[in-house]
Amino acid sequence: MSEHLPILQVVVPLLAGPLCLLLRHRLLVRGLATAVPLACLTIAGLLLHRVQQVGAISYHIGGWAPPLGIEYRIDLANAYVMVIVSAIAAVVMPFLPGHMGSAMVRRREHLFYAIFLLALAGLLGISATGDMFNAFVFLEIASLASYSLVALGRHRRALVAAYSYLIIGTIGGTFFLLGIGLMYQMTGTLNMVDLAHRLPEPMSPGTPGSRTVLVAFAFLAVGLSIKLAVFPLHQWLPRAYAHAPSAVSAFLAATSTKVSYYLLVRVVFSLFGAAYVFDALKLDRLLLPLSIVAMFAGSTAAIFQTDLKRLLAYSSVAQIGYMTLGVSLASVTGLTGGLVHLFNHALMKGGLFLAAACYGMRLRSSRIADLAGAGRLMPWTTAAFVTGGLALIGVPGTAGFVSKWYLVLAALEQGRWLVAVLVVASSLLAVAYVWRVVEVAYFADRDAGAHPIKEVPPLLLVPTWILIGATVYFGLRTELTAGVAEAAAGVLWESLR
Amino acid sequence: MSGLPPGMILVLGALALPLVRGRLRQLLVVALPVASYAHMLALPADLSVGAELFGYALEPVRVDRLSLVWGHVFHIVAILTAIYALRVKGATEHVAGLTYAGSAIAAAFAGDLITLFVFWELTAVTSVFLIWARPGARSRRAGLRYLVIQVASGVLLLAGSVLTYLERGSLAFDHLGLSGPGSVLIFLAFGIKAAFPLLHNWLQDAYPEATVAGTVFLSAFTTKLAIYALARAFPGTAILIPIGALMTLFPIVYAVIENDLRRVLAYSLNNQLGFMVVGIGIGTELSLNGTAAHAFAHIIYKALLFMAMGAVLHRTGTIKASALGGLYKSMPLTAACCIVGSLSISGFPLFSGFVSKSMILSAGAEAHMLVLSLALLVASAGVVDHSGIKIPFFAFFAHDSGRRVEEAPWNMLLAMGAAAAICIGLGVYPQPLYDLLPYPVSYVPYTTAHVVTSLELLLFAALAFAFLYRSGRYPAEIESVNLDFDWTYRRLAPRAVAAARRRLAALHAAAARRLDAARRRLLRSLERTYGPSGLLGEPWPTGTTALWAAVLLAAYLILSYL
Amino acid sequence: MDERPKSHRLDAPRNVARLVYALAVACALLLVVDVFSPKHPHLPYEGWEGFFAFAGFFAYLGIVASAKLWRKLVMRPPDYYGDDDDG
Amino acid sequence: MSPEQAIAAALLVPLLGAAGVLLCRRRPNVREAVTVLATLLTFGAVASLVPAVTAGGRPGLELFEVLPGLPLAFAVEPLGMLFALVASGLWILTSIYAIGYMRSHHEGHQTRFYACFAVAIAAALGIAFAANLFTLFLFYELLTLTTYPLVTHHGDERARRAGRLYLGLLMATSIVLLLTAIIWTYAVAGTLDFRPGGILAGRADAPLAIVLLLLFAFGTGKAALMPFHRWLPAAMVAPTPVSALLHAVAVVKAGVFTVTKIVLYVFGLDLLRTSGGGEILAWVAAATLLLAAAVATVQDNLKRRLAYSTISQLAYVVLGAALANGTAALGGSLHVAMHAMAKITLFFCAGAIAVTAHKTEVSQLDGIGRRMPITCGAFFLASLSIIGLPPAGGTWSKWFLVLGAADGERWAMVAVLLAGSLLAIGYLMPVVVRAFFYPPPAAGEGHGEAPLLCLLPLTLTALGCVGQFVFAEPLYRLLAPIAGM
Repeated sequence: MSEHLPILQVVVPLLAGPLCLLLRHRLLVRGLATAVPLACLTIAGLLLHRVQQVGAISYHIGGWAPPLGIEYRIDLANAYVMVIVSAIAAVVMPFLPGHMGSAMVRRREHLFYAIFLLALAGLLGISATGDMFNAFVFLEIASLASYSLVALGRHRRALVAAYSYLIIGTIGGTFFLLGIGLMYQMTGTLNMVDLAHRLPEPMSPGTPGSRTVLVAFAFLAVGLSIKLAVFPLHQWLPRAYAHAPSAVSAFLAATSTKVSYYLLVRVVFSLFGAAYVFDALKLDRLLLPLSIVAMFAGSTAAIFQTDLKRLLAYSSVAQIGYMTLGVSLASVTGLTGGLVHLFNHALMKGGLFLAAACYGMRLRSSRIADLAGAGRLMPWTTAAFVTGGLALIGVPGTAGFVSKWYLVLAALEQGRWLVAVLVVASSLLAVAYVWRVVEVAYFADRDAGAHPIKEVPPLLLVPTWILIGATVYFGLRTELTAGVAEAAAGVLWESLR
Repeated sequence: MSGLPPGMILVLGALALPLVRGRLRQLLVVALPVASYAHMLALPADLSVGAELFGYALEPVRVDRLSLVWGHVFHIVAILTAIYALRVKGATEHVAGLTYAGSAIAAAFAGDLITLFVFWELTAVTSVFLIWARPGARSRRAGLRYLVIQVASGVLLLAGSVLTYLERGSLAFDHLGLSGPGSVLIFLAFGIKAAFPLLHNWLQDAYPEATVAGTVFLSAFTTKLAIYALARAFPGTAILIPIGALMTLFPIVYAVIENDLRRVLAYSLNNQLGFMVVGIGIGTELSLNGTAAHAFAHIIYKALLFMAMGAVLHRTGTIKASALGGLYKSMPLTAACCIVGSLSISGFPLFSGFVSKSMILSAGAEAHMLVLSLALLVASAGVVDHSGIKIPFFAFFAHDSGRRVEEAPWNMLLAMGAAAAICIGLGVYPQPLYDLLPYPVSYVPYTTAHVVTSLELLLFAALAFAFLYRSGRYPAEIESVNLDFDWTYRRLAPRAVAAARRRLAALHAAAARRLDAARRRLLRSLERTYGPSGLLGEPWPTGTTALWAAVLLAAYLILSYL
Repeated sequence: MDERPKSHRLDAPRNVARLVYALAVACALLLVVDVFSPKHPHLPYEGWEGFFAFAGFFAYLGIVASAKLWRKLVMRPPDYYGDDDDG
Repeated sequence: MSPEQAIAAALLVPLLGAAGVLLCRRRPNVREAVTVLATLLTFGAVASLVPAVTAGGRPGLELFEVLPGLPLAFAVEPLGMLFALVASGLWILTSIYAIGYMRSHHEGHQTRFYACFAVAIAAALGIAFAANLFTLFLFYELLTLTTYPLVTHHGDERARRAGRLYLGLLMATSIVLLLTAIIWTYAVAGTLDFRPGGILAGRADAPLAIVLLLLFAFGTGKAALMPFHRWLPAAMVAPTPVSALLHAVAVVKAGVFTVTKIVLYVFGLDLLRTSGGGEILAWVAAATLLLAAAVATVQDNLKRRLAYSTISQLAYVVLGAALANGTAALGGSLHVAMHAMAKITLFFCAGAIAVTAHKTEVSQLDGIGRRMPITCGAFFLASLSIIGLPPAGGTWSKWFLVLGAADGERWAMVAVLLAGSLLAIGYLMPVVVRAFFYPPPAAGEGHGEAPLLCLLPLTLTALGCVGQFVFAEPLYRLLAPIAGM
């Protein structure tokens, strides 16, 4: 059994999705949808444990050896990502029942769960696979499912958001596919390990294929940048996250960009190799300034938002900037920072969106101004939001601090003190947007005429606080985050060479 | 008990005064200085009490002949002043006066610089309440100025002590001499309290603004403590001679034209300090003895004069020469005591000033200091004017102001009478005083020549006064302010600071306005760009993102070709 | 309280004048004594007859004269420093 | 109780106290009892460490590694011992005072107040005992956050504005400057442990040392070096016990403590001296000292005046550290204790006046000393300590500061220190004069002395100022090792 874990990781949610359609019964569907992410989490945990013990696992689907067959290849980096993705899915699950989305969703819950599980399967598939085309397929599964999830938002504008997300996401997918195609043309393989072995030949300057490889990389990079919402390709994100059901926003914010990030890192470091990407392609020349601009522009935009979910969405744009900064610093420390932030940001943004979901449930609004009085009336939710906000700021003792520590350390190691200062300075903007919310929640009085609100039930508080608690826990104990991330960064840096 | 610095009984005991009332308090007020005096008398001669603090070897109590002179007179005047102040209502003045006296006494027995500094500052902190205790804005402001200057002296002493410690590795308070930056700072610290020229104005500024009894307390301790400190640390320092000579001279001019009689006395006090400073500067045994003796005599007769003026103020409510006159009719005993004080300060034979001041003059003459001796001669003539004649004449005689008041209360009379008795007693029989002095005394004050020349000086000066006054040439008493060096810090500096502040405030306001406007502009423009409907705050159309994707792709390619 | 003011001896100008005359006489006597008294001068002027009388008289005049001059320079109205207000 | 347990107890008891306060929120008397009990236990735990530390021991407690080579660890050395004593000792009195004040003033949100207060003390003790910069930073930020609700206690627009400034300045400086400096130090030195003699010595050249020193000094916004001082006067909108916490017990003391600790144990006095960084920092501190004191003299609002006074006095401590010799550092450290005692008294008095007579401006205090003689007398004694006059503790810290400055032949700094004393007279004594010697307003006012629960703590702290003068030797003994004496 245990040798089939890699495929089970993907197959379980993939099959559970359609199963929901068949079951239809609300309770059964709910039970299944709750169980599957937990199962995925268990599998991912076991995988991570195995990988830590024995190193990378290669699983050949159907027994066909690569490069002919499809290989699932689990190493520290993707085991780590899968743990995050399935953990978030498990935690978000209690939020998904009907009360989140439109009336249609409430009537047809099983459809919702089916799509959700498909999205989960897609995300896990991208992480697990060792085959580029397979990755593309899962990327599209995940994306299509995401578009539908976004479309389920309460307002009609959700449809527009989903549509725009669809268009842009498809452009990204197409770029990605073009990149794969070009690579296949040059090397005749789609297997990642194989690609890594065969690419150096056409990559070397002067050979006829060198330009094609360049173009292939450019397509891959831009395509993934779109999926990852790298500034200025981030525009789908605020709209999608703002209009999707809050729990979906939480799930997507915590997982989908993370997986794209993983894929980018995999392409950059495993396929092409740091030396090539940074020396020949000079990825950092473009990505570094873009990351920094993202940090500032995203945070600044967040400050001026009047809608809580859009605020969080713009904050995500900025936080993605930190992650890509980690890549573009082109060092193990930097990559560690990026990966740690991947994990930490998943926790905090997931937690924050869940808090926003709690607010949304009671306030029936996500306008910041409507949060007046929430500090007193919904103390636990607000406390969760504040703690998550502190993590975003990077206050020591929270996970955000750990990420920032590595990023700044990486910058200083390379003597880029200006970058270091910019990183810390940008987190001040986070103070500003977090505190805008805190002030309203704690100091503004709720309008006399507004409908009464009270704290959300524990069923929702517990998952929120699991994520928020985790941001604090992983702010103090970092073996599981920074430790694994450092090892994963090492693996990525060295692997497949 | 011998470990307790002399004077501490006063300091600690006085703190209990607010707790008791009425007779008991009055009893305590007098009993405390008496007990403290008894304590001091019981101390063995040449006592030295050591202590260690922060690793420094300190000597909180050092009894020797020099400190004992001050110990005696400080205690005597404390007792007299306590009696004088007996009927003052409220505890403030009593507490302040007695703690002040106690601090000054303890300072006189300090054997190291830290102890000296502590008590030096304590005299400042305690005495300022004697000024503040008098109602009115003038007193409050004068008190604040006084405190600042006194503490300035203290911090200079602190800095000087630190430097001295670094230079010598010792904190002993002994002969220092002007030997380095540390001792210069200490010299300046002492100089402030001793009212050296240009450092003197706090004295004339503050003393006249204190309460009736407060001025008496003040006149006795602060400046004389400074004289003690100078005598201890800087005997024979030549620069003191011109400083002292100047001090004897310039206050005279102010004393002549000053209308506030207590301020006249303050100038006169300054002039008397000059004699003592000169004595220290000459530095011979005779001159130092003279300084000690003069300090002793001076404390008593100056207290007496201030008591008399205080009694006048107490009864009439004013102390302006222009508003007084003819009081001998209603306050004859006070007038008599005042005249005793005046004769003493003028150095009239058979009064205490004669037997002490002449020692300093003789020391100057023996050292053949011609210019100095002439200066002191002129100064002595000046003393005749302001303290010998002006004080009693304008208060008690001159033209009758028509005021008819009661004689001073019994406790004031008792204190003044006792002080006057001491003045006369020492003048007639100076031996007990001479026995106290630090060095053996072979000086004989009463020689024919000495008596004759002194009388000549005094009587002819008085004759000159009579001539001037009767011919109407004596400066009239005019209510006025006479500019002195305090103008620099009461008028010049505040005006300059106020002007600078106005300028700065205007600049600051302008800068704040501009900054605020800039901040608003920035926020507005940021909001325009990043707000929910701004370029970067509102999702772009899909096409734009596609365009950007193309741009980025191109950028990657171009970069990699470069 | 007295109904009518008591008369005092110094109220009469004649008595005051007498006092001044007495002072002048005393001064004259002193000068006489001075001539006959022994001197042990440390400084030259200490040996001069009547020097102290001269010095006392003229030093006094000098002081008063200079004070009058000085007063022209430094005298200001009594509220010059403007601190008589009680605030 | 072993030293490890004592350290743990000192950190945990306030937190448990905070939890207890929250649990007992419905019953104010029990709640306050919990607070007072926590204060006493905490102080007991802290005080139990004193003999060991005075004897030269350095008890420690290591919890776990947060980042590689960066454990959450505590170690008690003299400087931290002193700060912990000050914070936990004054917490007792502040709590008693707060009970009197908050009740007389009918303040709201008292549960939040006591809970945050307790956590703030835990944070302060964490700072005091931190064994490395990382741990210190953690608690430093915690302190900022837990005091924020205290500053904004009233929740109105003024309080919110002050809170924004408070949080903004402290966060901005600590994140941008302090954190950068910490990580940079880690990158250079490879460790963040506090070690006698410093960890940068020999690893950082002069320009880098100067840059780092300035980052540290300005980054410690709680030390209120100009131009990062504005939060302090703004935070005056908070209730008086909070001001006491900010100014005396924890916050600003944490700031100057941090600076001193960094100077001593990260840079080392030698590096500070040889790099020239100390010289620059000394001038910054000197400018702050004089400017803030000058500004204080023209403030009419009593608490604002005291706030600027605090800024000025903090600069004494920073100056002591910047002078880069043991004596001055000792003086600066001593000043932490002396100023704490004096400033808390002053704030207690200001609060007592506010709560009893409802007066906040200096110009309203005419003759108030006749009605509130004990309060105003305490104010006078504390003023003496701030000015540095006997018989109050401030005398000794000034002595060592001047001695240190003179030892380094920094005459300008000697002059600055002395001028600071005179300026302190200028802003404190007029209050005393007004209270005692101005005629009271014609209309009689029906108040007497402050409530007993306010009066008692301020009397004790005022006597404490005198006690620090008379019994300064033990403090000196405790601190002497840091000066190498």
